Amino acid sequence: MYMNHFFILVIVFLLLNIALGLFRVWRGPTVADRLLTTQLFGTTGMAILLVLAGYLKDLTLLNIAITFNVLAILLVIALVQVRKNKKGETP
Amino acid sequence: MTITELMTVILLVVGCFFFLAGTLGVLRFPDLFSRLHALTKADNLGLGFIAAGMALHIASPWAALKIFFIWFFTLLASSTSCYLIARFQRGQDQAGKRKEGA
Amino acid sequence: MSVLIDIILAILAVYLAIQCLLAPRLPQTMFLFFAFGLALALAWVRLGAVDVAIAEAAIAAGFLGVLMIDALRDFSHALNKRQGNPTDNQKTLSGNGTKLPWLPGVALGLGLGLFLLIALEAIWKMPDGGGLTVLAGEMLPVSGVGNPVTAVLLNYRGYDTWLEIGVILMALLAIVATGGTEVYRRPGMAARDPLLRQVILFFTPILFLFGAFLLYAGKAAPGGAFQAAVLWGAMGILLHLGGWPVFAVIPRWLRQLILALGLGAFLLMGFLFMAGGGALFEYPPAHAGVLILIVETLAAISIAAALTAIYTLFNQMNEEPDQADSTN
Amino acid sequence: METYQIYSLTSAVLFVIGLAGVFASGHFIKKIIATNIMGGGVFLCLVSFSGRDALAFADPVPHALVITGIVVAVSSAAFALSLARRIKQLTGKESFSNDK
Repeated sequence: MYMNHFFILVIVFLLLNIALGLFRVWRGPTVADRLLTTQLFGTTGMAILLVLAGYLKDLTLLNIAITFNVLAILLVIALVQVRKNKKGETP
Repeated sequence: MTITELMTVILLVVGCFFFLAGTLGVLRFPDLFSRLHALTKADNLGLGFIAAGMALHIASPWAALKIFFIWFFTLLASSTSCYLIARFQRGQDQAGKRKEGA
Repeated sequence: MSVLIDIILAILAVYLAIQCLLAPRLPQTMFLFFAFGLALALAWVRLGAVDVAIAEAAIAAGFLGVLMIDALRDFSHALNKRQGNPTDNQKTLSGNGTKLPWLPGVALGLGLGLFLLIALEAIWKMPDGGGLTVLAGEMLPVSGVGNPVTAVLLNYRGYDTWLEIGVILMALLAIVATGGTEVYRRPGMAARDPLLRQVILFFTPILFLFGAFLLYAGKAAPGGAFQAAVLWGAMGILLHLGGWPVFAVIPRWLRQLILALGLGAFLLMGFLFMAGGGALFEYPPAHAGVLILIVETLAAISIAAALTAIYTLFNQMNEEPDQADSTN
Repeated sequence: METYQIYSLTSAVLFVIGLAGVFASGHFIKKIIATNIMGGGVFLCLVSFSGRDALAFADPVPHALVITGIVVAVSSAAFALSLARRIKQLTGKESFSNDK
């Protein structure tokens, strides 16, 4: 019983962490800064999903965590490569 | 409170601490490269602690294996994306400088 | 006490949506929108809709995100060095032609406020019951799969899913019509970064395996054709970005065959059932499981190909003509 | 308060925010994003009501509808993005304003 309360506290803490990290999307001077925060969301979201998997006793949530992970790196590679295409165009 | 639960609580609290450290680093550090350092190191360590705690709590070997792979892929993905973002930013900075010089 | 999570998540989603629309710069808007997608994915988990959460994270945050990042090339003044117009750099989005005159502004505000009140009241007074849960549960043993969502998607309402594959294909055709030629070029610029190449080579089989796992797990647990298709499509996108463009390599007829495979196989199977005396998409209960798996696999291959083609077309859209000489 | 009540009330708010964004912003990509936020509100409403009856599993029909809806929304958003890029390429415009 108290374990469940503890898990909820952890999830709330991580959610507040995300809310704090939002500042960087707002302020971040470069595009890379903003992308960084999406990365933060990905990692923290995965942690939330792991804790939720323990709290709800539902192991299928781990699949969503893997999806989050894969898509975070896809976004990074897309940004970097698109920029590179552009750079190759104006030598 | 059994010993397993105690271990889970300790691991989760330590993980939360690293997440807080990562977020504070992202908020407070002066430039992108130090922010990258804070984010990709502290957060993955935090995720590792939380993953260990949850693997202990769920206590099934299949789930523990899956959680380990999740953590492993995240380490791989985020170290690579750290490198890529840093390289990208350096390229941008150099392009900006070249433009100013010309 | 677990309601605390829901309240914070709901506030976060609303805050993200508002900030996303008020943000003054384009990259800000986009990344806040991705964050909004991830917050929604967590909300689906809280509501017990794990299938929807995977679909949201994969399609709405991932695939649309990649497309939007690609569109950033044309739109953002911060990223776009092609027109180095210094006055454009300071131009913000919200101040750009969106200064509403006060009368329409007040009218819009009043109308939206009224609409919000009516919607909230309608939701609050929504009568209980009336769902199809019991019916779906009763028919689950003859549907051939164990996951009720997959049963609805591929068995009870198969024609929905069939037409959905058609919608994706239509989107691809429309994008071909508006933007690009339907020529898939080799990108002149392959990934010269050795680490990037290695990571792409490492992640491609993982994406394939995980997609196949989701496809097979969709029979009994959350997952299914669409989620698998997006992961396989992500594989194609990664390969394209790494300098191995799949669509420039395979011949044209094979490409068209792959794109039409899902739609065609679905329809063919439906007609065969009709010839056997049933309705369209009425699977014989004895073989329903195997047939659904085959249809799902073909549909997933087709959707993945369509998503890769959409991204490829996006990626070579609006390129300078001097880069276009690297045709195959 | 139950979980589904919170999310169903949130869905109305999200829909109205998206609607306001569609009306008030002129930039193409912002309009596309606002439409997607509206769609998110609708999906949230559908799914939140499916979990209302405490049975063995939640009502699968809205879930399937929402998965279909997400895919269709993303397809149309991709088409809208390509149209927007084409307009930008041909006319140089980024928004629906007259003064460019």
